[in-house]
Amino acid sequence: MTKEFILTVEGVTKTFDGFKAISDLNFYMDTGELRVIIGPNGAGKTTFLDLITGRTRPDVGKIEFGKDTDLTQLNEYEINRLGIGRKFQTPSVYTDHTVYENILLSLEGSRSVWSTLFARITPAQRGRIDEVLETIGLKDKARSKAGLLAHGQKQWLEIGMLLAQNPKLLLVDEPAAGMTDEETAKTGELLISLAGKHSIVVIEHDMVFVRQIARKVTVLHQGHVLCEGSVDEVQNNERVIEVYLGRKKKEKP
Amino acid sequence: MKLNLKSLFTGIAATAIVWSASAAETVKVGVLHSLSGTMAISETSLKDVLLFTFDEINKSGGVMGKMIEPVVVDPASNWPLFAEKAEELLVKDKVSVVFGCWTSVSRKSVLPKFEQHNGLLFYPVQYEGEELSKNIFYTAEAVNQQAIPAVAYMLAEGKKKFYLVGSDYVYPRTTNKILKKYLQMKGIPESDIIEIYTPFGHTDYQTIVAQIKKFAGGGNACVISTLNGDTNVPFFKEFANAGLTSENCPVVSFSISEDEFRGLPAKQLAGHLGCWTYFMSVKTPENDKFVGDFMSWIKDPKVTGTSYKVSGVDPKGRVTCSPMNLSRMGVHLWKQAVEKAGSFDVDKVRVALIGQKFKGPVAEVTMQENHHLINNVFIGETLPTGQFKVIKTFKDVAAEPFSDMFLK
Amino acid sequence: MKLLLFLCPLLLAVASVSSRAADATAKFRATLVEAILSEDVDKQVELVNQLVDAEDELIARGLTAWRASELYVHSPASGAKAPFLLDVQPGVVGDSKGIRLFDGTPVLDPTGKPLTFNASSLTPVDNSSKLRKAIKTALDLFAIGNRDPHLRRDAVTKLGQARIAEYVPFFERRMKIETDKEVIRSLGEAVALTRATDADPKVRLGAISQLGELRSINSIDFLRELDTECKLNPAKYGEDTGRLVHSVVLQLENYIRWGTLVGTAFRGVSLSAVLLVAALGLAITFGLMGVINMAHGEVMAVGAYTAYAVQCLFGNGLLFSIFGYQVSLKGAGFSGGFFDVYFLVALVASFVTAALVGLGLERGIIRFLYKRPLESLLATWGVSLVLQQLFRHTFGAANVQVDAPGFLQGSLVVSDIAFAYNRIFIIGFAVFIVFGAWLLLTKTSLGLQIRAVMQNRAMASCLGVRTDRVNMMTFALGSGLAGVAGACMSQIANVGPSLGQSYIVDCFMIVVLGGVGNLVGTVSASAGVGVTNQVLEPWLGAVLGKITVLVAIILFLQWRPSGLFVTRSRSLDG
Amino acid sequence: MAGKFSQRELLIVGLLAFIGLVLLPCLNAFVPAGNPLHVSTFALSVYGKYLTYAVLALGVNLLWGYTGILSLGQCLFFSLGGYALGMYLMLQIGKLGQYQKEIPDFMVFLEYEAKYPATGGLPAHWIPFRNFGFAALMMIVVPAVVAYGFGFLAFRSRIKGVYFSILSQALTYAASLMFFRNDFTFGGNNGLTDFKFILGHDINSPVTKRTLYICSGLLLLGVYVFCRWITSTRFGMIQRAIRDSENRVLFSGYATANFKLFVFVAAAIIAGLGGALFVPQVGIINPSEMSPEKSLEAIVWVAVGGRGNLLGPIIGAIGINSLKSYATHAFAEQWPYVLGLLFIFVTLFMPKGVVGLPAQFREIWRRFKNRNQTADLPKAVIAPTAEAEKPLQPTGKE
Repeated sequence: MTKEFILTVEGVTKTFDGFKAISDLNFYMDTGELRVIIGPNGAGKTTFLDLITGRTRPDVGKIEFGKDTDLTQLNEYEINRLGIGRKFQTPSVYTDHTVYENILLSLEGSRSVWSTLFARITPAQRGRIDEVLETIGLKDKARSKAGLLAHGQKQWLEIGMLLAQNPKLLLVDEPAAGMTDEETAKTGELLISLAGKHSIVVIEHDMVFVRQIARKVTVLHQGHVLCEGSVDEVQNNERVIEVYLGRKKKEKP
Repeated sequence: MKLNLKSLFTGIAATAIVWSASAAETVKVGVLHSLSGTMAISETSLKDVLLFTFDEINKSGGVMGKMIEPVVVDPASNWPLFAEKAEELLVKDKVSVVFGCWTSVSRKSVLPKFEQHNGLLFYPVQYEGEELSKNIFYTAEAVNQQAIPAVAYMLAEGKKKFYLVGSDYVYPRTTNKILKKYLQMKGIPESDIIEIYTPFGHTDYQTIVAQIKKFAGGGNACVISTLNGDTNVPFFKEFANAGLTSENCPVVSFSISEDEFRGLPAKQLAGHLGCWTYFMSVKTPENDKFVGDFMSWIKDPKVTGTSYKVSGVDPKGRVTCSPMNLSRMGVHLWKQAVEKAGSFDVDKVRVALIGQKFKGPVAEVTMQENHHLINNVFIGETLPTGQFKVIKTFKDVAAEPFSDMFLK
Repeated sequence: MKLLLFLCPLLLAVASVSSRAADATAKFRATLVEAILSEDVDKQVELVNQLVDAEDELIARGLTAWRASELYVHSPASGAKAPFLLDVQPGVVGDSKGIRLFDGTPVLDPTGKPLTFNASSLTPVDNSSKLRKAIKTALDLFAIGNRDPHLRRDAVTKLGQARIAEYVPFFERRMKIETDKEVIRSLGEAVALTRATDADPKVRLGAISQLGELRSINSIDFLRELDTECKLNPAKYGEDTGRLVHSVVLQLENYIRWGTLVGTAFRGVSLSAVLLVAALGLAITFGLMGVINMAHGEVMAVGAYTAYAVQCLFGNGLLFSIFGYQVSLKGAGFSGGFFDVYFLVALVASFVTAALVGLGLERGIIRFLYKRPLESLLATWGVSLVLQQLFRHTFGAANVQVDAPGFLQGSLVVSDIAFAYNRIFIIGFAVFIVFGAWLLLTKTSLGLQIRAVMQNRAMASCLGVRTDRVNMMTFALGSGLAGVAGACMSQIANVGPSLGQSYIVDCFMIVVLGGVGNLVGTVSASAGVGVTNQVLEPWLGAVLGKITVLVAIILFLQWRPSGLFVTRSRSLDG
Repeated sequence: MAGKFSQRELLIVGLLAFIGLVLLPCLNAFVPAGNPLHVSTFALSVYGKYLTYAVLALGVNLLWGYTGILSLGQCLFFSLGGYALGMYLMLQIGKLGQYQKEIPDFMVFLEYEAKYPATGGLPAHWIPFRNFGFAALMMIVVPAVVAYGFGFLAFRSRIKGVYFSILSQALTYAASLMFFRNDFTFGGNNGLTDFKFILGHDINSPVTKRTLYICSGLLLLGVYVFCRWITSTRFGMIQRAIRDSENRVLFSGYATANFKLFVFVAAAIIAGLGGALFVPQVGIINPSEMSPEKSLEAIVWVAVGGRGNLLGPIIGAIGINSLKSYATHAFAEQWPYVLGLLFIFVTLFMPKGVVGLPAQFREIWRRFKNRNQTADLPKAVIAPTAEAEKPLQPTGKE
């Protein structure tokens, strides 16, 4: 793997009805990196992911994937097919489908209308699904409806769906929300184990969790990068303390 | 009359008993008019008058001694359902004759069924012609019994500019096509005839009325309206508010009879013209009796001699009108023909019907070989009371369904 | 007022020193009575023609009443038949005295007491179109002296169109004493029009250029003909006339184009107002609450039928049946201005009834379906079926008639463009209810609660808002607005069981086009659709115009898939 | 969740198919008219009409029940298919019309002979419809092309939910206005009617009617199998995923617009085929079949029968139309009350439609038993809202 940016975000601004959600944001990420983004509410974290995944388009600026794939011109599904997977803040799984089907639909492979009509499940795919189910610990729930899972299990399932897709870049929005401490720790381990093979962006509030997984942290504030560095660097940064850590206590008592 | 579940069920039960018990003394007759949906507005009155007529005939001994037993169905202003109900009446109920339909399309949809099962249909509403089925008797006004006399009258009154406005469907289109030809034959240049159509249920006549106002500016203009029932209200309200009156631009409407007047701002229509083969206001002893009998029947509607429960009869502000009269005369013509033929057999009745005469409320009519009537045609001016005042009578006009026959 | 009008000439006639004048009046009155009692139409016309010079208000009244079918004949057991008209005074309820046309005295019974009559129980004297035309001409000439300037102007215009040289002296005499500007203009126009083909070139040219200065639209047809004639036969009037006529025609055509533009704009605005009034209720029940209420049109019909019922209660009484049982309610028997008030009462009553119906609907059905909006479509469709049939069985299958109150009849004419009063009323009314709805939603605590509940039912409920009650109120409000709309529609369209069907498609279209949940959007969408429709209609005709508008809406939503104004949300499937 | 029929399903469908496709036609053909077991030709053709409605309902269900797209314009496609066959039938009348001319009657009195003299009065686009094969092709192609064009535009710009519903309603409304016009050369509001022959056979003969009925039955069966197959593939899973969370599907890399377009076109073709068989059996097609209310009616059938499974729409379409046929005769004046109240009742108390009833009874029974066991539990009520939050499940799934 050559050392090149897997994600390049330069000079991006996004305005909603006059409110600047993202302003002149620059962000670079190495291949195989595990990056954590923190920031107070309204800092633009989710909007940032929206911009990368094509849910919204920037007013100005450049977003590139790998060497020269311009993401701003692509659709959600096109971006996904490039190998960018996303886990949403609130767990979004197919509630009416079984856990097994959820993973099946997320498997790597062709996503055309015809292939979904005529393709059969190969033994290799079956093996992969089992593997993923194993990883996320939902093997015994494979046949039950995703909608009936507990909140934490849904989070796991969504992560499993990401894994099944085998993306180059994973965007994970608050994976630990609603999980027990034990589950959180397990999630952290999983993410760490994935790093290297995949590039991962994690958005998180829970500082314990951040400490567990983070090597490099980016702090967003009012739509642009406040500072970047290791957890300790960031926590000792005066401006971060001023705008973020001070507030954080109020937010998460 | 009462609409509660109990009477509904007793009604059904009673009807069922009658079907099995008294089949010998009654003759079943179908009534095929929409009682719900968009056409109910017009057709309900025809159902009422038919039941009235059955009652009238049953009271005087029925048809060849048999009581008429109505089979009322609701085709719900739905054309495929019209076809189904027609076939049901013919095949399942085995009725001797059917009275029904209002719109041309409903008649077109049931026509194949009547031809296939050799049924008999009496059609009572003015229409565009261009049709002749051996299984249908058209008591209705043909184009040469309504549109042509009306336009001839306007020409005689010195009108030189004609604005033809209609709803966008076959009857207005065809009628106007014939009228246009007729007017051109009479020397009206094409530039003085305007033809305009509006969609079904159109409610905004501002532009059209503004155009008419401009058109009528120079005088000697009139409007020939084939707008169907419902759209007349917005049209005439707009017309009156624009300052147009029957003096500066009279409107001749072919779809407004006394019955439609009940929902129209009659005062704003005063002086405009109508053309029909019957007006409620015509003073004859026969008409007085018809109107009087109908009005007293409304108060206590029933069909004598059967256990049929009459319901849904609107008691207020009732009038009689041409389609109602034609419906009633249809029943009487059929009765006479049955008695002449001595049988309910359709083929025999059909033969007996030709040449059958009936002294109706305002004229004696004769059934011609072409299944249409010879009838008097009246041009009437509307009064603020919602009635017509006859201003011109054409005696014994023979209906001719095919326009190329009378345009020559 | 009318009494005064009628008394003045009477007093004058009595006090007149000249017995000849009185004789003449009596003679004219006798002629009128003879005409009325005559059976022969031609003779009637001839007699009426003789009345033109009678400057007698009673004759004018008699003729007017005859033409309007408000003239009756009293046939006492002994004595001659006496035509009379009713001395109806505005605001007085009940029967009125009869005034004999012969001498203006009341109709008396044999004992000498004045008789009273009720118009509804009398048979008016016949008239016919030919006769009415004659009456009209007689009245036209009368009308030059009418007190009402509008009538005066109409009469002058009409007489001017006839272009009869004999009228000119009358016009000029009148011009000297006339005070109303419009009438003076019309008189000038009439004179100029009559003289436009005068033998004297100077008079002719002066008259033609005056027509141009007066912007006389009424003379455009005539001038066009004259223009063609001049081209075909330049020698007849001379080249000067030809040139002048041509330039005046161009000038007038330009003016007419402007008039058409303004007229189209007004029609567009008025159609927009109609659409807006009809859709506003839906914008609340569907737009804000998300309830797909297919019975919206029927709720409108409830409002319209309420207006009908109120009208009947103010007038001659109401007859209807409930499940086959006939109910008859006595009316107040008002007429004139008192009767006209019915409409204002009806607006309020229709709001209340429709809101109550809405309340019942919400409590009985819709509250169970907030979480299943698409299924509210199914249930309310059932409701609409039931309601339609209920209307049919209650008020009859035929349309019912809702009269326009006096103040909504006719139109306001400004430089040849007519603005119908009922249209103006609806525009004003639309502004009023939109403003009202806006005030309610933004400035009251109920409005605050409504908006809170509509945005997030669960959250609002947690914060102590009684969502149940708010839902109920909101739905009742939306239904009430639909009801008022129905009452309003009764002024321009028909009132019948299927009234709702003609508006429901348009209403949904407007709300969706504007952007669900957005009142501003609803207003803009109805404005857009209304104006576009009216601009297109003269070109394409009503049918193609409507189709074009529909296609335009489809294409428009390609561009803005969530309507004009989008309500944003951050959740994934917002 | 393999694409195989379960035994129970096979049994039910097989039994129904046997009754519908074999038993009823045999009772019509071989049992004499007087016999109480006899099924009249009239009844058979009415059933045939219901079957075509059921086909339409299956299409609506594929769209709405499985993919969550509520189209209020399905009857447009139904009518287009009907018009395609209707045009063929119209030209088969030959000289048996009122005017005894080669062209349809309405063309004669609208003077098409003067308008299109080169073809003897027949507008150019009518000519190929003399050929049955072409007409048959067109009843698939025309609805498909219209659906593709409209669907492409709508789904590309991500119009969804109620916006799509209203838009499809606008489409069918505009089309009906278009067809109402005499100038549009399809017979104006009278439409196409008075057919005489189909493929050389008398259209009114019992044999033809029986054949048409059997064709409708086969079509329904075919469409059932097609829907069954499509919903059991991964495509079917994505359909339901789109219904529940379209954006999630998008973020899983599926181009949802293509999937929706495919379903929309498929549903249009299904509707078109249904319409094509509807027309010869009822004998008329006119623009009011395109009016928005008709499409709404089809939605109602599906909702009453139970959406999101395959038997529900069929039960709904056949059930409601039978009820309507019966009620418009038995209580001509009161039937709208009956039907209207039924819809309200079904919505409130049977959120899963008729096919959901057994499960609902089981649920009530369970609660009833629970109540008997523990007095503390709240009263057993049918709580419609509680059950309906979750989208409905297909029953065919094992």
